[in-house]
Amino acid sequence: MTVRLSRRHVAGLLSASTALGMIGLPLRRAWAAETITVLNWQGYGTDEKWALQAFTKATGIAVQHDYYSSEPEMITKLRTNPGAYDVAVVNSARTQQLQAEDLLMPLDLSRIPNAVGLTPALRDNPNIHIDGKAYGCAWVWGYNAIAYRQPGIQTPDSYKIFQDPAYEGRLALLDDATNSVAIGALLTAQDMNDPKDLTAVSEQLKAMKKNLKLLWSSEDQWNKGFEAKAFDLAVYWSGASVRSRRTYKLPLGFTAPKEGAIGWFDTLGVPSSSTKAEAALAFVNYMIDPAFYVEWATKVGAPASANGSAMEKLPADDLNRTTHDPALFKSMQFMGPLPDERRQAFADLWEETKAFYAR
Amino acid sequence: MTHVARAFLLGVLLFLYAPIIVMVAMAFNASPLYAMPFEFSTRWFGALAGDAVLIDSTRNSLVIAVLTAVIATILGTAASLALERKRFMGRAILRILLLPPIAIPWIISGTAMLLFFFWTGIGRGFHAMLIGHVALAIPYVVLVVGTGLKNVRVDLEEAAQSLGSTPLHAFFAVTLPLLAPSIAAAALFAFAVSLDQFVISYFLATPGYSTLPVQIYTAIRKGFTPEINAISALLLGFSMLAILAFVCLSKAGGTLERR
Amino acid sequence: MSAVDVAAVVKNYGAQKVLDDIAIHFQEGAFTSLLGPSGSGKTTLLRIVAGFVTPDQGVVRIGADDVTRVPVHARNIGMVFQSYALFPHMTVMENIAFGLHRRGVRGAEATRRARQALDLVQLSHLGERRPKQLSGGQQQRVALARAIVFSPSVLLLDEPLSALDRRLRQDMQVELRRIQQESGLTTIFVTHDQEEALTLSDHIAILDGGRIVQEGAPAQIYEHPRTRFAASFLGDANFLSGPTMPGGIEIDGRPIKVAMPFETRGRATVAVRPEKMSIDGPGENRIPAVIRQIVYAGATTTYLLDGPEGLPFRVFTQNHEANLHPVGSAVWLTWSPAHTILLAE
Amino acid sequence: MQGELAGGGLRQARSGRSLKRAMPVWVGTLALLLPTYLWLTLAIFLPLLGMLVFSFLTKAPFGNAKPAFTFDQYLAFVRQPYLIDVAWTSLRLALVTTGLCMILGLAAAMALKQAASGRARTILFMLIILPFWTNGLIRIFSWTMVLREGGFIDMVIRAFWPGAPSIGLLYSEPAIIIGLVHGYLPYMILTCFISLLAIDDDLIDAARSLGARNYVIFGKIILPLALPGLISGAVLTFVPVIGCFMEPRILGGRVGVTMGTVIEDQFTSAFNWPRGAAFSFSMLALVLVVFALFSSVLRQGGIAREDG
Repeated sequence: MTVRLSRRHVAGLLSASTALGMIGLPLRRAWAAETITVLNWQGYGTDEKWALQAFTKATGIAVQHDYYSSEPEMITKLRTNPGAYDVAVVNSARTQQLQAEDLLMPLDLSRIPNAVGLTPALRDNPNIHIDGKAYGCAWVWGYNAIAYRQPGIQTPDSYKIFQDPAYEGRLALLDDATNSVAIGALLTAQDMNDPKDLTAVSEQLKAMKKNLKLLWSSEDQWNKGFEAKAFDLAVYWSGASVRSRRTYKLPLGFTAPKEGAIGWFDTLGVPSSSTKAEAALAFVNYMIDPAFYVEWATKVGAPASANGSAMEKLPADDLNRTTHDPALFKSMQFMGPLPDERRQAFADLWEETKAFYAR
Repeated sequence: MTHVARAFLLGVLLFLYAPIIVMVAMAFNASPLYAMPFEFSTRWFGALAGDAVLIDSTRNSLVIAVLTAVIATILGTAASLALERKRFMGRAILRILLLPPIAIPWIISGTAMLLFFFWTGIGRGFHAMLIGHVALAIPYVVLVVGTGLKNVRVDLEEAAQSLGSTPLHAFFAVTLPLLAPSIAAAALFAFAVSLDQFVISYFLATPGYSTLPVQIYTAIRKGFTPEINAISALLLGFSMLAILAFVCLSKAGGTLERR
Repeated sequence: MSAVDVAAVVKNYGAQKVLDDIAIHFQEGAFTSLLGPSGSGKTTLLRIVAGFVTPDQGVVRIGADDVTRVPVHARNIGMVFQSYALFPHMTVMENIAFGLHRRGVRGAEATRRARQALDLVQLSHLGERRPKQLSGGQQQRVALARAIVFSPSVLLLDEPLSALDRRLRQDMQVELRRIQQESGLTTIFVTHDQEEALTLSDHIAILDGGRIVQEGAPAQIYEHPRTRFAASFLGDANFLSGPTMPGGIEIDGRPIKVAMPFETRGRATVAVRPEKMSIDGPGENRIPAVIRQIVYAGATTTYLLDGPEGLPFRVFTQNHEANLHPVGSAVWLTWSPAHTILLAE
Repeated sequence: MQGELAGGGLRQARSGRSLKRAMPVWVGTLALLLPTYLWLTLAIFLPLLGMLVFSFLTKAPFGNAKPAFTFDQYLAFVRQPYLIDVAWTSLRLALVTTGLCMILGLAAAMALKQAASGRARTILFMLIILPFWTNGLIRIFSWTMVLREGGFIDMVIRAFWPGAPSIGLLYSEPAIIIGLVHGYLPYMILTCFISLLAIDDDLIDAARSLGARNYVIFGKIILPLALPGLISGAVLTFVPVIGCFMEPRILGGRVGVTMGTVIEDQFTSAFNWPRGAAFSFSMLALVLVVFALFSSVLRQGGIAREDG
């Protein structure tokens, strides 16, 4: 245990106390001419302070945030707060559902200058195109695959390793029905968005019981668990794996197995009830700007940008860039929209599997 | 016997404070992932000083918690008086009706409130959170004050009335002083319930207005830095100082004795 | 100090009739006991006078005022509770001064009067104590002082002696009577203890099943109980029932004469107090009996006897001389027709 | 409260002459109850009523959804029998947690009463509440630090016994229970303590002087007086614990599957509000059934006490 006390430490302590002491005082907030509200996960790119300052400086538009912690919650907030949001970060798998409820407005991508650089596989993805109109601007993408402790574990080439008795009690799975079903589907060579044989999926997942140590649901939990050596093998998000390796120096490897990674991409959508569409589009444009992206990716750590030209601005050996190799697009399936019945079937399957794990 | 009692009490306090000690220790640990070995650092306090959102939301939490404690304690004490002291039809049902606020998982109540407040135009924000928090705290107050009321004999109030007190005066002159420890405990509970509440607050928070637990809850996704430990440790420290000051300066030392 | 009148009072709790058409006059300055078993309605009646219970029908008057709908605090009553109900967070003096303060008497005047009350109950030295630090008897006195210090119109006592042990209780009875007589307060006293009622009261009302079965001076009720209940609740009694005949009733073919006039029709019951009977003594009424058990108690002896058809008898005798009849001996029970009380069935 | 008082003025009491009429009792009762129940109606009952309606629908009535009336959501327990296991886990957790809290809480309250008095007691009392004022989520996360392999407990043990095997409680049912007991114990200590305040120390001394043994004193004096506190504490523990979800999720790892987490999943990931609501109301029913079973005990002074 090393204890180093410097003047900086003391100053930090003092300033924090002072700040807390002043809690009674109202904090001044500078209001710009126009303020837009963004609905997003917390700490997910759009709320980087330095970026917002730059954006406000450039456009005169101020940005405030509201957060969600699950996709249904995002949908609920959009429904129950018409007019409150101007930009929403929407998983492309949800776009059709939102469009069906008239919660999103179609975007004219030609009015977003930076959209020209977007990777076509994402920009024109059927997830976000309905009747020839784009209901969102592809923003970032990533994939879920296998993270493993290094050194010690050879680069796994298959999800089968999750069932390998050598890793008893060393596995962490993502507590998410769609992702888990996808793994089961990929293991049984099925379409991960529409597996016909759910029994086989369930069997594959249940075979991981002996290895399973915990179900994680947040990056924080993952990092702290990995740091504490609670598990050695896990499903993980590609972007988070970059942060874990780069920011927290966690000794992990990350690989897409031969069955394929589970791809996803998030879009920036404009709620149909927004009255500040112009400002919203300006913000969307800024969010896919290569300059912003490079700073976000290198300073903070980000998922891969949907803007291919932004990715190319990263150094060739950049961890984020190597992790999000465009070659993956060839083999990777993206999570697609799910009809309610199928979503429920997935949820039931996962719930039953979890109950099996708990027994 | 007293030695055994003291030792046991010490054990209970150790149990209650084990995670608190860890929490405070991690506020001073350099690692953002609570990593060992421990490396002393005040960086999180420094980071906290520059985090207006976190400080702002902490202030909001305290304001809501104090208001919740005051309102819930007044309402709950009144209801508890009626439920304990009056006989009327449907009393058992009214008691049972106190259970849903604590029995229904927060996520359901939160969603339900969000929808209902949306439909009725109550909306979200400070006032909506306050409505929600008070409702959740009321059952705690009613139960705790009710427990205390069982120890304050009815005939004391009757005696006061027979001596010329109106029911209100009898309450303030006799029942209230005897009930003070229970009411204080109930207020502390209500305060804690509000300070702990993240799900409902989360649903009812507006873009510009959130509370500390909401910040923590949303931060969990990405990774909550020990800044949160730092502010919690500071709050804890201030509470301890406040309590010490309160106990030393006031005659409150006697309140738990009077009976 | 005022008289209290209760007229045509009815109180029901749901289907249960607690008080049924009660009418009673509490005389100014008198000590009246409400005597009855638990559930007889005596406490409810007291609480109606106090104002804690509102009657369903009927009127309560204190002095000239109709107080039926007047809240407790506006009635100017003094009340001593069964548990004393002393305020634990106040000193003895504060307890006593409470009622004075409620009447706007404060400062030196309040202190003076509270001291006076404390002197009256002979606890002058304990004014600064807390109730918890007092013995049961002392608490009882404080409760009494607290109830009378502001000269209430009426003093209500709800079984105040029941929590005391026997010795203390007898002392307190004397004390209570003394203080009541000194203060001259109209006093209503609820008790289930017949001896207490007899000792203390100017007037007794016996309640049973929500009705007043008999009221009057203690001696008058004792000597002339009207019902079997009154006779057995206040004192002991031997009961005989049989067909009526001119001048009395018939038991086992023997005439039992009754001094008071009555109608000769059907069957009737009479009561005889155990101390009015004698064994093999003089007396116009005679019944053969066999001694079953003897309870010797120094000054008195109680004989338990079996009469005709196994009828049980109880006889008290003063031990003037030591000639005890042995168990098993056949004797004559004798008594005067004047002591034969005809009961209303 | 106001209504009851307006009935009689002080001046009248003093003069004793011009007498005012008393308010009917029900006015006062109503005035005491109305604010609380109106508040609860607005914040809880009406919103939950909406949820109750949802629970009989095939899907939440939003957007283009065309919900139909159905009992299906309540039949999930029949259709998905594994839910019975899950419900049993929740019930077991709640019972064990409540039981442990009752034992520890009553003991701690007695110890608090015995070990200290005056100011010291007040300080101790506040120290017991204080951990409560830190956020529950942080407390739970801190427990992971305490319980994990090589965590706080292991460190303490190894300080005395180097090379001791790890306790490694994290991600197990005991870990969930430790977290839950920690979260709810202060309620129990407080409610028990409030009840015990009524006990005169003289009473215990008196009983002891009469030759009563400790267990007799406990059974005849302490327990009956502490019962209202124990019951209130048990309600405040059992009822929320049966629906808990954060503790199982964070401390339970693989075994942390409870009705609380299932309901949360229905809301946050499956987006099946009707089913989530149906599960919640089923759970509320379970709570009420448990209450009915214990009502003979509760009648002596708990929340479910009957009239009369």
